[in-house]
Amino acid sequence: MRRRMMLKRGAEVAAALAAAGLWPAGAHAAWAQQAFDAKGFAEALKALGARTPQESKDVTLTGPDIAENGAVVPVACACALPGVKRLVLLVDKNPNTLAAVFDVSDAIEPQFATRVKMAQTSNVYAVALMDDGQALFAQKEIKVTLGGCGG
Amino acid sequence: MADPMRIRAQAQGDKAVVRVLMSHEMETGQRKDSAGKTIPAWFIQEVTASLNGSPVLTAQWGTAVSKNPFMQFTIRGAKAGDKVSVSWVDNRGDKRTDEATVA
Amino acid sequence: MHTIQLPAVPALVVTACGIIGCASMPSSSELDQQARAAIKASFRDQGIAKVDRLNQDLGQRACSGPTPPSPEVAQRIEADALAGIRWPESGRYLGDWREGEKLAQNGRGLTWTDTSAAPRDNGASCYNCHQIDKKEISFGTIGPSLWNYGKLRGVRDPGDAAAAPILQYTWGKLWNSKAYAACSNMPRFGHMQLLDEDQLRHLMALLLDPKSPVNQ
Amino acid sequence: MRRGLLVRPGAWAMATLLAGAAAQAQKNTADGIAEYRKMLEDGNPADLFEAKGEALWKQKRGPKNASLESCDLGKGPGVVKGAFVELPRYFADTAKVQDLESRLVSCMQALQGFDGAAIAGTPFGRGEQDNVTALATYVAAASRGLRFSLPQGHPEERRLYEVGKRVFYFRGGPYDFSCASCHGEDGKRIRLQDLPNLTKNPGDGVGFAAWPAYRVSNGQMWGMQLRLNDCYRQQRFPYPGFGSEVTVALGVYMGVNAKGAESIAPAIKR
Repeated sequence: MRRRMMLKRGAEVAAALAAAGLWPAGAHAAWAQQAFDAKGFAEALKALGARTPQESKDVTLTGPDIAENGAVVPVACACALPGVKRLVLLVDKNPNTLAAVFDVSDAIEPQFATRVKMAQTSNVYAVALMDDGQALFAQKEIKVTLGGCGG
Repeated sequence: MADPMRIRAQAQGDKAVVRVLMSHEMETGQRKDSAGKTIPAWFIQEVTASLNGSPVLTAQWGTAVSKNPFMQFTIRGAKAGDKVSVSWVDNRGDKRTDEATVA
Repeated sequence: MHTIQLPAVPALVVTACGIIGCASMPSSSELDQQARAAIKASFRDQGIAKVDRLNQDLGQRACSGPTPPSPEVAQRIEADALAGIRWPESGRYLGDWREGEKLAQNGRGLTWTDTSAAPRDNGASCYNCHQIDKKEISFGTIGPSLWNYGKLRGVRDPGDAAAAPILQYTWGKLWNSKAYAACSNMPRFGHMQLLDEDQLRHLMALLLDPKSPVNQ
Repeated sequence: MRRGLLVRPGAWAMATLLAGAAAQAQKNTADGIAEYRKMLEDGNPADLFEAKGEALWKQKRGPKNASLESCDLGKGPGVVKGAFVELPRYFADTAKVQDLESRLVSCMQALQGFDGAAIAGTPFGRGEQDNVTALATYVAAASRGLRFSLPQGHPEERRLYEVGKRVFYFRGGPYDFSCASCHGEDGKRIRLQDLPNLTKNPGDGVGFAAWPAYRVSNGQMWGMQLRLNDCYRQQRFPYPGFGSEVTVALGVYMGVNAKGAESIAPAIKR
């Protein structure tokens, strides 16, 4: 099924694959410039070659409700379904929405945690890009407050 | 050459939970210095990890990952004594690789 | 001269002193003098923050201790402060509450990393210590909440005579908070030229204008 | 929440009702912040600076090409564990009460031949100042969990406590602030930043016993000297010299007040 899907969309898919660094793990993956430059959730996912995403409770996004400071916001993404190809973290209102892309292989659990910067209160997304081309996501609003006296 | 990473790899059953702290400025390219000049973007773009030499993880990061980045992942089929190595490459081509033993 | 309360020196010190016959501790007033000397020797100019900022006036000096000054000293501080208040020209007390909200949010100004000391470049830092508009969840609690400040005081039309006492009190409190409480923690925005009259009018509007979100 | 408001009695009930509602919204925000801080505790970037500090402690450096392993932090040459929770204290060789950072600079000068005054004059975060912060992080980490117990046996130590107390309450500058304006009462906050009351025991296991700490807001490691420096900047005071008597006296005052508090340094802060 994967081969047919790729052939069907021709150049666009090839470009997405190249941009999305879908070469075998280990080889120096080309950095997904187009995706990381994209503005907004939909545009970033399209640049990653994903179809229109559907919200799914099989994808979990962990993060605080409120962050005392936008410079370091702990977030974690996971998806227990079989056939996860990549897990992606996006911060909707950041100047560049795409934050991180983690490739999943059978040598590793499909769950990753890191810390991201948030320019302001925003929706944060965890997206599971599946082998069959589907894009499943979870989202959560994280409030960013001004902490100290700002002096 | 950046300071060494701090890698803690903890065996849990047949898996190993790996926590990594990397020393990096992660400049977004949006910030200005006190003289008002834009500080150029300088951030880790690619992170890879391997277990006893065979690759297990590839990740690509944008400018939104926090300074002195933290990352946690779990490797399957790892046990105490195995070697976990983590490498990063930034947009200037600087590289760093560090290794830790699964405890 | 304010009295320095004998410090609650932990018991350990007293016994240690007893055992080794410690050198006598300098007197309280000697320690005051030593502390001032230490302060004078420890600071230097940096940017707009010069060492003349260490010179204390009567109020600053009298309130520099854990115990409040004597009632007489406190009254004198309040009287001096009240006398020094400059009331707004032609009685114009209120400006634009939107500008007031911006000032209340802005915590910058007068630090050694600020380049200009002019009032127009200063924020009022109100949210650091006060709750003002309830929509802002990041507020301080050093000062009382100012939510519904005008509404609670029945100010429906700032222009009519009934509201005059409240307007005068609030302007006075902003101009020199020590006029009503000798050792108030609140900066003296007018007296120390932290804000100019227009900025003060904007803060007054934020607190007292019936149309301000604070009074909804 | 005491309401020293000049409110006409009639409106009192309304104000208290509103305070209740505000307090309720406030509780969820405070819980939210606590949850946020909890999530950051595991994997504190301060560990990077602790490792750097340990390397610097052992490495032969400076004109004399020597390490700091024989530096006496108050518990004997080379003894690191437990030193942090007993500083500032009096040192016979310099005949002064010193805090951790000023003591490290003394050792760097005596043992390694660095110019101590030049280090003290270097802006924070640059050159050897950066190394002093990393060294302080390493030394502090070795006392994590131990309880503060500053010695007060020497007259200079007791004198510095008294001087520190007066400095703590000294009001000045365009805002008339003193340290006590913000750190003099329980349960106060600037914006969402809780303010520890540093005037009484247990002083505070979160304030004095937390620095050096990693500040997430700017991704920097801060020692107590930089913490005090930036406090004075926001107090609109002039610039306190690195290791100056005022900063060490404040360290004695806060440290003695924190007696018995468990050290959580190096911590993670906003």
